[in-house]
Amino acid sequence: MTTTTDPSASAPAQAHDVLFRATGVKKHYPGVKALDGVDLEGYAGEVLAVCGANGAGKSTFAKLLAGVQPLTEGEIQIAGFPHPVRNAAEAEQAGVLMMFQEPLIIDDFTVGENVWLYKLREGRDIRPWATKVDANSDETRQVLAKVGLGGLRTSQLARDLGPGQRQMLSLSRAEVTTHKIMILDETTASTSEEHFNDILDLVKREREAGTHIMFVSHRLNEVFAMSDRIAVLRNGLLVDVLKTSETNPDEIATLMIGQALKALDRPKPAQTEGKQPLVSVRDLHGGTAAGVSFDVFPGEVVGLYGLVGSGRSSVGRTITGQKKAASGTIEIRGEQVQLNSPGAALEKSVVYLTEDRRLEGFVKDFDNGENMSLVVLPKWSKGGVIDSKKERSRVRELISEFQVKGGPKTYTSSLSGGNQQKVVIAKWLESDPDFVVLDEPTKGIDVGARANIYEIIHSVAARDKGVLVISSEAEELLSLCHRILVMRNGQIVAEFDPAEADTDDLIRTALTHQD
Amino acid sequence: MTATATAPAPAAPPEARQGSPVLDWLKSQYALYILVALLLVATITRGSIFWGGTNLTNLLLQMSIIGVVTLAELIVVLTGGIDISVGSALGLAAVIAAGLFGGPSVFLGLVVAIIIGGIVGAVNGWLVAFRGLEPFIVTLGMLALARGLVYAYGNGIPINPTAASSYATLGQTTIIGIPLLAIIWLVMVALIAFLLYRTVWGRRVYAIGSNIEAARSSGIPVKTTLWSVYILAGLLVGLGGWMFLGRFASGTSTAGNLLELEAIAAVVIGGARLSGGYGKVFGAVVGTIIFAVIANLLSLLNVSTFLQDAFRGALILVAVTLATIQFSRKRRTTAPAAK
Amino acid sequence: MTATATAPAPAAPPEARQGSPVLDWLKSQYALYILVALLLVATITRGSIFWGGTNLTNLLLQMSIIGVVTLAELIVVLTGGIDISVGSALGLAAVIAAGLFGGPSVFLGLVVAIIIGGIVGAVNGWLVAFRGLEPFIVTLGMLALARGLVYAYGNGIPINPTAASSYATLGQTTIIGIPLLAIIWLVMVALIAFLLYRTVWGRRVYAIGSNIEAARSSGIPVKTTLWSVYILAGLLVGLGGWMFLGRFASGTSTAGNLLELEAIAAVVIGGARLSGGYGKVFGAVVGTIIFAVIANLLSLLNVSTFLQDAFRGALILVAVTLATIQFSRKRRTTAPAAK
Amino acid sequence: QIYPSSTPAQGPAGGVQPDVSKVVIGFAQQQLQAPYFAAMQVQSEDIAKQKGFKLLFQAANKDPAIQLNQMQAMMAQGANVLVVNATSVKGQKEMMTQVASKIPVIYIDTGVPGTGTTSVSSDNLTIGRESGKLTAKRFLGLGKKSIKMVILTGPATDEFVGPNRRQGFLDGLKEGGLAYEIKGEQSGDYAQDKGQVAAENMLAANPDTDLVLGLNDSMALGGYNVVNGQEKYKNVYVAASADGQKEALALIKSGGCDGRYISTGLNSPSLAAEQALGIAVDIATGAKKPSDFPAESFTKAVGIGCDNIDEYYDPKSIF
Ligand SMILES: Nc1ncnc2c1ncn2[C@@H]1O[C@H](COP(=O)(O)OP(=O)(O)OP(=O)(O)O)[C@@H](O)[C@H]1O
Ligand SMILES: Nc1ncnc2c1ncn2[C@@H]1O[C@H](COP(=O)(O)OP(=O)(O)OP(=O)(O)O)[C@@H](O)[C@H]1O
Ligand SMILES: O[C@@H]1[C@H](O)[C@H](O)CO[C@H]1O
Ligand SMILES: [Mg+2]
Ligand SMILES: [Mg+2]
Repeated sequence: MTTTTDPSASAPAQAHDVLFRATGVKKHYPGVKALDGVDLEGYAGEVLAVCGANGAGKSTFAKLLAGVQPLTEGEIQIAGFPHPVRNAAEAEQAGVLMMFQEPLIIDDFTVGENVWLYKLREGRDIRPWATKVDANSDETRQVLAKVGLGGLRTSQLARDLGPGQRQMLSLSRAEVTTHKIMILDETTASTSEEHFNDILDLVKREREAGTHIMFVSHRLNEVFAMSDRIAVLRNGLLVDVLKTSETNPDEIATLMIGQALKALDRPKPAQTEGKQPLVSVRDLHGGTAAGVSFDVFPGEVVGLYGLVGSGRSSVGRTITGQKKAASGTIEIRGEQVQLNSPGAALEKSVVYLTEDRRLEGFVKDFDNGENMSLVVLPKWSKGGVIDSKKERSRVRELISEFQVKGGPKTYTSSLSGGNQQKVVIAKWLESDPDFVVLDEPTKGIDVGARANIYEIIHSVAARDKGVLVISSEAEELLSLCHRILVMRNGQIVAEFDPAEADTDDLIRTALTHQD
Repeated sequence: MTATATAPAPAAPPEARQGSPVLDWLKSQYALYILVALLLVATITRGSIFWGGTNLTNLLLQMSIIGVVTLAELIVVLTGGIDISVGSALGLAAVIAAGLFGGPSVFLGLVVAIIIGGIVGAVNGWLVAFRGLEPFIVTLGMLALARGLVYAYGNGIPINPTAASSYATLGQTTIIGIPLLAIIWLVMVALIAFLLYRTVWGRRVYAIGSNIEAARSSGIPVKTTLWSVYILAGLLVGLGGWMFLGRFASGTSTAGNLLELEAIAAVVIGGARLSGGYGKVFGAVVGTIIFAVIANLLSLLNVSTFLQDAFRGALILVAVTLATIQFSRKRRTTAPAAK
Repeated sequence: MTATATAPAPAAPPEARQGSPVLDWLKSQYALYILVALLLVATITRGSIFWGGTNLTNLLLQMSIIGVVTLAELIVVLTGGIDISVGSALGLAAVIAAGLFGGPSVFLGLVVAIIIGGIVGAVNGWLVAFRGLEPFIVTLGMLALARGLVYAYGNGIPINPTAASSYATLGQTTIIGIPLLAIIWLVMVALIAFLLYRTVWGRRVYAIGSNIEAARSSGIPVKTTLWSVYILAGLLVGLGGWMFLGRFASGTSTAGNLLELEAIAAVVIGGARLSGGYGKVFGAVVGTIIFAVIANLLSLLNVSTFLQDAFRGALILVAVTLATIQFSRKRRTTAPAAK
Repeated sequence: QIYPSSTPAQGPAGGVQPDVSKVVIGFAQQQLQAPYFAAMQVQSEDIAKQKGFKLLFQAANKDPAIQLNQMQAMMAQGANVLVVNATSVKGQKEMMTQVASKIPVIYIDTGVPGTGTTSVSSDNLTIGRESGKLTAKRFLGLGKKSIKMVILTGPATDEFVGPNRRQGFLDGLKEGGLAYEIKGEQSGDYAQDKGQVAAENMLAANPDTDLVLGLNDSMALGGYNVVNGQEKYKNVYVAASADGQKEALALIKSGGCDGRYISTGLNSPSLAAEQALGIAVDIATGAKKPSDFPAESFTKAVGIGCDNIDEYYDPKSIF
């Protein structure tokens, strides 16, 4: 809290002071009513969770509040600011700090410079000719440590960070700005359990200081662990606002998707006896993976659990040709393979669904149809010429199968985060792979659609294919997998049968002796 | 978390599309407006001459070579690259096609020109795709190299092929009133449009230009596709060199000089994005026509040589500014406000 | 998920870094290697002449004007833009500074040149920043417009300022053996380096070039910053125009012709990324020197004019290819494997 | 101060050379973009080989800045005398004063008045006039007393050469008794392809044109391509003010006195190169002093038409 841009910010906010008031807020994109008349208030010293299915308008509302998008109708007043904010600079002056679902990171800046990004904002005290702040100071390092990034060098390029680290890096800005309202849009979606604790700490401190925290998440357990009130959005409308203490996850889920959810059964054990392994990995090195061996059998869904940086993605990328292995062997159906590129892997029907949707997930200038067909296009063509009729009809089927909120001609980049993820999953599963690695597949996906995707994953396995699911949510793996491997420091340290393990087992194993 | 919806998935919302597609399309065609405005100016100032058969034939001829080169530039720009060697490469193809074995036949010339263009493209493409070099610097080197070879090949003196008169005839041939060279251009337009819009290759070109990481991790053969793009561009440029011979019946050492600027300009004014991933064949064609009409019109109006460049420049600035006024006014309400 | 691990958050993975920062830096300076190799060749082939005082003075003079223009290009390229009007704008600044009121004084000329450059930059920048137009097409229009105005201003005939001899003196002045023009260049290098590396403005420039959406959403004043970049570039180009007068004592109508290509090339070979967000002043300086040394060397070696272009082109291609062999071999093992 | 003096050098740089084989001559050509210039280089290299001196040859892409760099590099390499085809008549005054203070400068084709030792060029006004007279004669012979014409000019940067050729040609028409009306004037950049496009446009705008004039043969040849074989342009003729380029002479010869390509003016790159290099060698070897030469001398100036074509047409010449 180093700057004070607004006099009222220095006066301690009283609990239950209204910090923002949205009245009749509408946001229409061409052809889409993202928000269609929302009235909502936020109070000082509370955590307001915003829930809703993918595409319900949560991120849109947050962006309006933060001034990065103009409203179509209605207004948002922020306490102490004389008029409704019109842009990001004004929102900053009014004291709004937003953590975007796709974090605002300048790739060509160092980690330290990204912490201090707000220092480049326009404002009375920041003249263009002023010298820039020292981004490698001790203060910077302390701030990074607070968000669990103490191990990063301040002078390292942000380009090299993974999705989880990017989220936490953007969160570090909360430590160096003055704000009255802090918005966390799925900040936890690509982070794992241990980072959640950092976030919890931060939120606690902020809350005690009188900040209003808006928390958007599809992880209902986090919502219940953190929030005071829950606002539920559905199709751009505010359905209800409930006190957290007076409701339960089932009720919220029902409000979100318009129907009740029923508990998902644990998967039936896979029939693997007597079968040849589909994939055998032996003593694999590459990236942070340091000597990994395991098998995946046909019909099996195997989970890979571990902390961020434990080497799961390295394993996933290396066995699917996304990265080259430094050493070790990979066999597919008993045949040793050298997968030197994603293309070579694809020829062997081995694919990898990235955890980095922003960078590798989809093509930003493509519409949903084009993105979904990117991998399978050769199959939908004759002599290199695309069979457009086939493409069109199949894409339409995929869109409804994966419950994507948007048409075949909608640009994927204009979808909500969760819907983008569905498009990416559809793209890969449509290629009908023999072996698929899904890295954080349900990141940002709402509870309803999540169940649907689990079903799809099982139907893939049921066709005698192999699935490896990498996830930071222990509970997800427990409910989805036949077998769970736990990684630590680049090695597989344990194997669990989900029927006989719980989340604590997994977390404890992942944490022990981590250095 | 461990829950499953009992009811079928909620229906997807109606397809998010704004109004009629034709209207949409029209709204974004600002190059087309520039062209229409130019044609209006032409009609008002020099209508009878401009629309006369002779001038239209001239115009078509003036467009066809640069038109083919612009197509080459377009496919490179779509990948996020740039090719500033197109002009020199065209010159090289023309000069060698005119000079090799004495340039005895138009057909042999075609083969030679296309091969030369293809080689230039293959070298450019190899360096860009397999050595990971910046397209700008690679094609800058090629620009100088190819032009230098043109000078060296004929010591700077034009090379007249033995078949000069056949070339001249070729350049003057018309089919139902349309010059053969223009027909070649239009066939190439159709071919490139087909490749870009209807084939797997075309889709890959766009994917690479838009997001090379995503393309790579989706299993697209990025390097070979990139290479093929530069080779195809080279082949088109080689064809352009041959067309140059057809039109001017002589391989001059300045053949194709500065064509790269015009080609890039046509591609960009046609709406393509220089960073790749976005651009249409139709736009490139409109861009080609725009610059040809500007040059033609300034000539027809007999604007003084001293003022031609100033007029051309002012025209470009005014045109692009006006054409986007509507566009940006609209944008101002929807795009994030920024200072 | 419902788990709240009791242990403290584990440290992030160990720092994945290779070696010392100095070594790292050296590894990425491939422009520097090209330069060193060139200097070696120069020393071996024409050492005594090349390193002679006269030639070094000449070299410095040859670099200083393009050096200043390259700085202008650099800041534009850093934003992800491009300015192909720098050469024409330099010509315009030179010609008007020479001609206005008869060009009575060197100092007045400086003011005029800088104002002209600033105006050109302001127009370019306004169209790019506030009207959202493609920098390429805007500056292409400006290229033609400014050059056209140069022609129109003097009907294509060079304009000799009344103070021609003072300009000539200025261009010849040396301070402790270093030409004044070169000192001006070096001062500008220091100034731009200071602005880019030490000020908030500089960081904003990089932020915009790297990720304009993030910059905008972070509250960075994108439009005014962009505008200021083009204006500053214009001022530098104007200064370059005045230096041109100092060097040639005449506002020729070809002043600055094709300088844009050289400036972009210097910026790119110096390691800047044309899509913005990455590039160093040091690199741009090395790039400037590389192209000046190549031209000087080819002259000193008296390479046949017919072959000069071919040599220059081949040299560029070979240099960038060789310089990246190490680089890409390394990359191949760490970068994503691709076909 | 790099060039302390502004008086022209009175002897060869590096002193008088005892022998032609020790002589180094720098030839700073303005550009190579037209065949005329390229031919001059080839000629010069032949002459250097014959006479045995060393020739440094560079071309400047019509850019004074590049030309200065090249001249400096030549001096650094020990050139005794420079032969310069200037890139800008007016724009290089100070620059050439400086250079000429260190080394004798012989201009060829284009000079910078008031600087250097001497200048060897064709008299553009006269060759234009002679060609104009031949063209006038032809039209009068066709029974026309007045014509409509379009002109293909050089680029906007053409300071003296083109305007003189233009003026000379028009004077020649008048002297020859032919009235004319100029319907259009567009730049063909002295190049054949650009000339062809400009001619196309002007003829489309003025279909009743009688004559396409090119200020050099390259452009006129482009104009010829437009009218040749086109029924609608069967009454359009072509002429040039200058050069006597081989291809143009071939057309004059083959068409005879009814040909479409009427005339041109002699502007021989070899004559100029021979004369200029001769002077340069004389100065370098001390056979003559810079002060022995007049400020300007002209090469032979004639018009070439169907009557005297055989004197000038040589199918084996390079230009
Ligand atoms: N730039 C845009 N252009 C067009 N439509 C958009 C744009 N941004 C968002 N939308 C649409 O607005 C709707 C709401 O999107 P929003 O991102 O607010 O959803 P969300 O609730 O955050 O979903 P998620 O849980 O998937 O993140 C979606 O239908 C989306 O497609
Ligand atoms: N085979 C490989 N060779 C070289 N680098 C690799 C390889 N595989 C992965 N990497 C790189 O290793 C780094 C670490 O990967 P990342 O943090 O995504 O996953 P991880 O360490 O496996 O952790 P997590 O368990 O959180 O997925 C990344 O920069 C990645 O690009
Ligand atoms: O004298 C030369 C030749 O005529 C050439 O063809 C064009 O430029 C002129 O300067
Ligand atoms: Mg969202
Ligand atoms: Mg990971």
